[in-house]
Amino acid sequence: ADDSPSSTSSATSGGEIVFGLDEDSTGPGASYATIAGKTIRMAVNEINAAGGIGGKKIRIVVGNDESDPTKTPTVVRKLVDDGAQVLLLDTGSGAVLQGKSVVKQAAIPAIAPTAVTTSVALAPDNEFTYMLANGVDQFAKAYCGAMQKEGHKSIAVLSDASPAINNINKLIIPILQGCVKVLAQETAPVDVADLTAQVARIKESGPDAVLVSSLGGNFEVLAQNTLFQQMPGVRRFSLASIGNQPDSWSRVDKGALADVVYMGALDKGNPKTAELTKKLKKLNGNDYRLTAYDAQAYDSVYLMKQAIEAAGGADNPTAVRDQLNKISGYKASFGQAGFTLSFSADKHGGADGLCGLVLSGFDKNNQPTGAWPEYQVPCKTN
Amino acid sequence: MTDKGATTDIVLQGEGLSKAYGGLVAVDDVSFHVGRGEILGLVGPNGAGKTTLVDLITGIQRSDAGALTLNGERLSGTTAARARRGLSRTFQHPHLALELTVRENLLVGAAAERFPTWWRMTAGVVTDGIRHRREENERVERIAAELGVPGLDQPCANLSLGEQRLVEVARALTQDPQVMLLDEPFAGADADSVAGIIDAIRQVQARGHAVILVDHNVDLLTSLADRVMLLAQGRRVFEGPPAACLASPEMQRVYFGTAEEEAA
Amino acid sequence: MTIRETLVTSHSAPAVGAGRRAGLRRLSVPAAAIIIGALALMWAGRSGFRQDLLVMVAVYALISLGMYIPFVMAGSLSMAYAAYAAIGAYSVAIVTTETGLPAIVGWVIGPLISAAVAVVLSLLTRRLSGFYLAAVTLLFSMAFEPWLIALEPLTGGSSGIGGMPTPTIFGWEPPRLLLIAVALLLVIVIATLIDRIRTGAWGVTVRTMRDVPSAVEAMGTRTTTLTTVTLAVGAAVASLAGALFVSFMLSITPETFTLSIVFMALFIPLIGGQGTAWGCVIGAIVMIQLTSNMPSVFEGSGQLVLAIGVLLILLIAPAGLIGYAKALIVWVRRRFGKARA
Amino acid sequence: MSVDLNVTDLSVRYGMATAVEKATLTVPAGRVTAVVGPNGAGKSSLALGVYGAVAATGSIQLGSTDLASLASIDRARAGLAIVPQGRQLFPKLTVRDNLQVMAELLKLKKKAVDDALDRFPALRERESRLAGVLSGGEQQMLVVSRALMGEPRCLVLDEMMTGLAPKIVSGLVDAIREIADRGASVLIVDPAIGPLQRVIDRGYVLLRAQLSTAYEDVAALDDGYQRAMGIIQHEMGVE
Amino acid sequence: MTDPQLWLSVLEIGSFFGLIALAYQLTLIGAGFFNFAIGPYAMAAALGASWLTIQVKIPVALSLLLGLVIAVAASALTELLVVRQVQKRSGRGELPALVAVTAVLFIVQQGAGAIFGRPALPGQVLVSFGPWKIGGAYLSGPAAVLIVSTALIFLAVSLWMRYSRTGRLLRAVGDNRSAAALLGLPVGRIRLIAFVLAGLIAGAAGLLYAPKTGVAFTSGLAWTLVGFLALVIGGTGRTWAPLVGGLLLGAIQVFAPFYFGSMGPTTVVLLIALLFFAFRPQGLFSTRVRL
Ligand SMILES: Nc1ncnc2c1ncn2[C@@H]1O[C@H](COP(=O)(O)OP(=O)(O)OP(=O)(O)O)[C@@H](O)[C@H]1O
Ligand SMILES: Nc1ncnc2c1ncn2[C@@H]1O[C@H](COP(=O)(O)OP(=O)(O)OP(=O)(O)O)[C@@H](O)[C@H]1O
Ligand SMILES: [Mg+2]
Ligand SMILES: [Mg+2]
Repeated sequence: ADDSPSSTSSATSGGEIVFGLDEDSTGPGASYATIAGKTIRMAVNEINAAGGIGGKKIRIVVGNDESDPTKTPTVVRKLVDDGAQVLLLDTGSGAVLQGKSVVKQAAIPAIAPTAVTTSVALAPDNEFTYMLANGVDQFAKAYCGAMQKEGHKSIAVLSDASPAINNINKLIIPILQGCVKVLAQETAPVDVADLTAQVARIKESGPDAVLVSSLGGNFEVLAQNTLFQQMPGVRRFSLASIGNQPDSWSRVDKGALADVVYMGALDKGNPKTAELTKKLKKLNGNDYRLTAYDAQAYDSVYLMKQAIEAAGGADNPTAVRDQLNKISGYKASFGQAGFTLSFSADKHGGADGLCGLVLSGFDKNNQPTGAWPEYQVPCKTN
Repeated sequence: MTDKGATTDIVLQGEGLSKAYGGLVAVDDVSFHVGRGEILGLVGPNGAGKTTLVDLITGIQRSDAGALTLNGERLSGTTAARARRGLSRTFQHPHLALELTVRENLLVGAAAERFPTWWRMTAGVVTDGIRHRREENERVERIAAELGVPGLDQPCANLSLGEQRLVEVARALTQDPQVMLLDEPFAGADADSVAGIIDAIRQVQARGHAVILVDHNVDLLTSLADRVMLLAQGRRVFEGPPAACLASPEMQRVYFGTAEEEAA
Repeated sequence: MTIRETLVTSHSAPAVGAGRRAGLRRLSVPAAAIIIGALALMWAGRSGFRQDLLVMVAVYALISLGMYIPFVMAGSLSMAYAAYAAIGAYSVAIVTTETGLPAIVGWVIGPLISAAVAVVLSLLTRRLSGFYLAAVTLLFSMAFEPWLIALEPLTGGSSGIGGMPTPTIFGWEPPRLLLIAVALLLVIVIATLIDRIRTGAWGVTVRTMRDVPSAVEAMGTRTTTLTTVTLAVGAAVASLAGALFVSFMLSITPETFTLSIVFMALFIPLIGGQGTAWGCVIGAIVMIQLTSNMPSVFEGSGQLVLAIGVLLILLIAPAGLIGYAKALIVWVRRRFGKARA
Repeated sequence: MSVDLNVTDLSVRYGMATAVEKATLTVPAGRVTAVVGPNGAGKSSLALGVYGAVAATGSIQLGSTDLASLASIDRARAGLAIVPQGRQLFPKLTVRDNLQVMAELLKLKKKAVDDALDRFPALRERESRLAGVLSGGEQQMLVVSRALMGEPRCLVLDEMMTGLAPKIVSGLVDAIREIADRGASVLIVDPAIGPLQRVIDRGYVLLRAQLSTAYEDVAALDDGYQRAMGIIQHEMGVE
Repeated sequence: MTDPQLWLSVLEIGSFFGLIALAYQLTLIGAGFFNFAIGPYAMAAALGASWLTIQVKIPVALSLLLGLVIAVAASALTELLVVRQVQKRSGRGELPALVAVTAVLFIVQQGAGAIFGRPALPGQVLVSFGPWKIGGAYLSGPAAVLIVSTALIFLAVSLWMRYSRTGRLLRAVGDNRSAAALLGLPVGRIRLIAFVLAGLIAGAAGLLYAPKTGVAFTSGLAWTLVGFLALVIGGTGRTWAPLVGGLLLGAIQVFAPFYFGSMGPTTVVLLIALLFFAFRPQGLFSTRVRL
C-alpha cells in the first residue's frame, strides 16, 4: 500500500474527482451489488467520455466490505484515505447503517443506491447519508389501494427474519392494518429450508391475499413456491426484491409467479427508464434485463455529478453535501413517468411522492410484464 | 513381610458394592475396608472386577448397589467430589495429556486441591495470571526425583510407555491423598521404577494413609500388602493376610490355575 | 537439519520455572509489544484508515483472546462469541446514549452479562461433550439476532443504535490516537495475563482437561465447572472486543457481529501460533492485513485471499508465525554454532 | 518354514533423539530370544522398527526376505507378527471385528478368526462385545490373539505379559514354546525377565539405545541385565 | 400433526439434512474431525451443474455427473492437499485440521462464486415428473426423488460400513488411528476413500436438493451448519444416526413454527434443542467404551 496517507487527498484534487465505491463484490449481497456496481462504472465512463465534471475526470476507488458491518467503517475510511470525495455505498443495509456514523465523522456525502431500509436516511448520524428509493412506508399506501381495488378484506404476511425486513414490516404493517385485517404474521429465518409450516398457518387463518415481505433470494423463491402449491389462486403481494432479482424467476415453479404483484420501480412508460434500458442493452447485449438497482445506481452517479457541478468541484465535501440538499425535481430513471427525486437538509430519502412505486406483475412464464394494469398509485405528493 | 497390620481405625469401607453390565456382573456384592496406614492388596484373574471396583470407589462408574464410607462418613457424589475428600488413583492405562510436559502433567495433581469450587476456579484465573506458586513446582520436582521420573520438560508423548506409567503413579502421589488406589502400578516397570514405587507406597503408608493396590505381580503385592483380597467373577472369594492368601486353595484355583489343571 | 525438522522438534515448551532468566523474559515480550504498539501508532498517524486498522486489530485480537482459553486451551468450541461481542457493544452503546452514565459502566456490564450468558449455556450443556456445545451455541448465535431486533426499546431494533457521543474523560475529549493507544494497551495487558495463565497451574489444568478430562476429574477438579469458568472468562474478554469496536465506530446494528466473525476468529490463533496467547495478537494483525489492507489487485477477492493465506500459513508454519520465528531462531543459532565449532 | 530374523545396524530416531543406535541381533528360528532393558531403553522402538511401524534405518532380513524395503503390512504378510505394547486395538469395534480386520489384512480364512477367539475362553465369551469395554487383561488377550493369527513365522512380543494373570501367563508361555518349536523365530521384549524365565532361550540387554552382545542362556542374560542396571545406579550415585 | 403436507416437508428437508450429516460422519470417522467444508461441496456440485447446463449448455445428465465430479474432486483435494498435509505438519490434535477445513469452506464457497457466478441458479433435474397430490398433500417430483434416493444411499452406506472390507477398515481407522497405522492398515487410502465417498454423498445431496429453491454460492455455509446440527442430534454411533438426526431436525424446523410460530422460529429451535440435549445428552445414538 501507499505509505503517505496525507498526500493522497491533496494530490488528487488537481486533475480529477474521486468517487469512493464500497461494493460488496464477494459477500452475500454480491448478486445485486455487482449489478449496481457495473452500472455505476458505466455511468462514470459516460460522464468521463463527455468531458467529466467541470473538465475533471472521475476516478473510482473501490472497497469491498462483503456486506459485513464490522468491516464497513474501515472500508469507508480506506476510501476516504484513498482520496474519495463522495461515496457510493453499494452494499447491504446493515452495513450502510453501521457505516453511517463513520461517514458523518468523515463528513463526506454518501449515497446508498440499493438501500431498502428507511433508517439509512433518517437520524441519527444521517447528516451525510442519502438514499433514493421510496420509503417502504409508502409501499403500504400502494398496497392498500391495490387491495381495495381487488376487494381483499384480509391478508396474511409471510416475512423473513432479517433486520431490514423487520424494519420494513414495522413501518408498513400498521398502515396496512388501516385498510385490511392482518390475520397472521409468520416469520422464518432468511436461510430457512422449508416454509410449509408457516404457509399452513397462513392457510388456516384464511386470508384473501398474502404479502410476502423478504429480501428475496432463496426465501422468496421458497415462499412463492410454497404459497403457490398450498394456496393456489390466492393473490400474493411482494416487495421489490422479486422483481429486481432476475435469477430468482427461473427458480420459482413454472406459473407460480402469475398471482404475484410486486412493488416494482420500473415503468416502460418512463422515458428516462427507456433511455437507460437502451444504453444498457447496447452495453450488455439485448437480453439484458434492466433492474431498479441499475436505475438507482445510474441516478446516484448523476445526482452526485449535479451536486459537484453546483458546488464548483468536489474539494469541499460539505459544500457538495449542501448542494445535494438543494437538488430538487431530478427526473429519475425509475418510477412512473414524471417521478422525481429531491433532497433537503431534513429529507435524505430522495423520492418525491409515491410514483417511484410501480406495482408490477408476472406472466405464466415467470417473466415480468411491467406495470400492473389493474392499479397504480396516483403520483400526488404527500 | 511387614507386620504393621494392626488396623484399628478404618479409613475407607465399602458395603455390598455391585455393578452389572447387561447380563455380566462385574462386581458382585463386594464388601471391603482399609485402615490407616494399611495396604490392601487386590488380586484376581483377568476380568475379575478389580478395576471396576476401583472405578466404583472413585465414582467413575456408578454402583448399582452398596455404600461407601470414608472416615465414617458416607462417600458419594462425583469423581471429583470424592477425590477432594481424599481419594487419588492411577489408571490401568495411563491417562496423561500427551502434548503437555511431564512437569505440567504432574503440576495438575499438585494444584488440584486449589480449585475445589467454581469460585476458587474463577479466582485461579486471576491469581495464576499474576503469580505462579513455587511450592507446587517444588513438590513436583521432589516427587519426580523420588520416583526417578525422567525428562521433566519433555512432552509426555516423547516418553516410553513404561515412563508414562511412572508419571501416572507420580501424579497420584503429588496429591497426598487419604486413600491411594493404584491400578497395576508395577506392570511393565523396570527394577528401578519398582523400587521407586515401593518407596513411595511405603511413604504414603508411613504418613498414615491407606493404599489399595491392584497388581498381577503377586510376589510384590504379597510382600507389600497387609491384607489381600481375592476377587473372582466379581465376588470376594478370599480375604486375609498375604501368606494365608497365597496358600489358600481359592488362590490356587482361580488365580494360579494349578488346581484346575489337576482337575482337568 | 532443516527448518521444518526444527519446527517439529522444537515443540517442547520451556519449563514453568526455568529460573530467573524466565522472569526477565516474561517482561521482555510485553515490553516489545508496547514498543511495537507505539511504532504502530506512529505509522497510523492522522490517517483515519490506518487508525481504524489498529482498532480492528485490537477488536479481532480481543475476540480471539477470548476464544483462546476455552477453545485453544480447553478445546471447547463455542460459536457464541459474536453474541458476546454484540453484548459488549450494546452495553456501551446503551449506557452512553440512554443513561448518561460514563461509558466505563457499559464496559463492566457487558462482560458480566456475557459471562452470565456463557455460564447458562455451558450449564445447559454441561453433561455433553464438546460438539454439543458447538451445536447449542450455534443455535444460540442464530437466535440472538432476532432477540436484538425484538428488544427494540433497549437496542433500537433493526436499525441498531447510532449517534453515540465520542468518548470523553470527565468532559475532556481525548484525541483519537490516545484512545487507540489505550486500546492497544488493553490488548497487551490481556495477552500478557492470558499467556501467563497458560503456563500456570490453572492453565495447565485446563489444557490437561482438554485431552484427559477423566484424569483431571479423578484429581478432584470438576471438569464441567472448569469448562464453564473458561467459557465465562472467554465470553467476558470477547465482550470487551465489542465494547472497543463501538467506542470507536460509534454505532452498532444487530448485523454487526454475526457468525462469520466467529469463523474468522477461529483462524487467528492458528495464524499467529497457538502455543502462546500472543499468537492471537499476531494473528489478528495478519487477519486485518489480509482482509482490509490488501493492495488493490486483490480488491474484491475478500474471503478468498484470507482463506488461501490461512492455508498457506498452516502448511508452511504449522506452529503459527510465532512458532516459525522461534524455529528459525533455533535453526540459525544451530547453524551458526556449527560453523564456529 | 523355519527362518531366522537377522537385524543389522538398526537405528531408530525421533527427531533428534536416538532411541536405538545401530542394533545388530539375530533371532534364530525355533528359539525364543529376549531383549531386556530398563524403561526408556529403546526396546519398543526396536520392536516397532523391526515391524516397520516407525521409521528405522538398517537391514532386516527374515530368512531371505529383505523386510527393510517392505511396508509394515507387507512385512506382516511375509510372516512377521507383533504384539505391540499398550492398548493398540480398536475399542469401538467388537472383539470379533478386531480380529476380522487383521484377518482381512493378512488375507486369512474366516476360520482364523474363530481359532483366534478360541485361544482364550474369555474372548470367545465376549466376541460380540466392544473391545473397549474389556478389562485390561482381556484386551491384552485380544492383542496377543490377534498377533498369533495366521501362524506367523516370526513373532515380536512387546511386554506381552503385562496385565495378564499368572494363570494366563503360564498358558501363554507354553503356547510360545510350542510356536517356537514349530520353527518360528520369537523375539520377546520386556523390562523384566520375571515369569518369562521359563521360555527365554537367549537374549540381549538394551541400555540407552545400545544393544549388548548376545547372552546365550537365561541365567547369563539375567546376570548381564543386573550388572547393567548396577552400572546405571552407580553412575547416578556418582553424578 | 395430522397435516400430511407437514410430514412430507419433514421427510424432504430431513432427507437433505441427513445426507449432509452422513457426509460429515464419513469424514468424521475417517479423519477424526468435523469437515466444515461439506456444505460447500454440496453447493459446488449443484451450482456447477446448473452453471454447466445453463451457461455452457451441456446436457443435463452430463452436467449432473460433472457436478458430482466437482464435489468428489473438492473433497479428495481437501484430504490430499490440505488435511493430510496439515496433519502431517502439526501432528496430533484436531484444531489445525478443523481450522484448515474452515479455510477450505471459504475457498470453495468463494471459488464457486468466482467461477459459476454469484447470482443464484435454479437446480437441474434429469427428468421432471410430478407433482402429485397425495391425500391433499403436494409432492413435487424432485422432492420424491430426494426422499427415495436418500433411503437408498443410507441403505447402501450402512451395508457397506457393516459388511464390506473397506467399511470395516474405515471404522477401524476412525476408531484408533495410531493402532491402525501401527498394524499397517492402509490408513491414507482408507481416509481418501472416506473423503471421496463423503464428497459423492454431499454432491448428491446438493444436486437432489437444489431444485427446491435453487442454489447460490452462499448456500454452502448454511448447509454446513444444518448438517452439523443434524449429525450432533443424531449422534455418531450408527450409520443411520445422521438420517434420524436429520429427520428430527427437519421435524423441529417444521413443527416448531407450526405450533409456536409466534415465538420466533430460531428461538423455538434453540429451546427444543436444549430440551432434547437435556434428556438425550449423547444424541440419539452413541457408543461408549470404558476410559
Ligand atoms: N462398560 C462395560 N461394559 C461391559 N462390560 C464391562 C464394562 N466394564 C467392565 N466390563 C466387564 O467387567 C469385567 C470386569 O472388568 P475389570 O476391568 O474390572 O476387570 P479386572 O479385574 O480389572 O481385570 P484385569 O486384571 O484384566 O484388569 C470384565 O469381564 C469386563 O469385560
Ligand atoms: N515419539 C517419540 N518422540 C520422541 N522420543 C520418543 C518417542 N517415543 C519414545 N521416545 C524416547 O525414546 C526412548 C525409547 O523409547 P521406547 O518406547 O523404545 O522405550 P522402551 O525401552 O520400550 O521403554 P518401556 O519399557 O518404558 O516401554 C525413550 O527415551 C523415549 O523417551
Ligand atoms: Mg483391571
Ligand atoms: Mg516399551
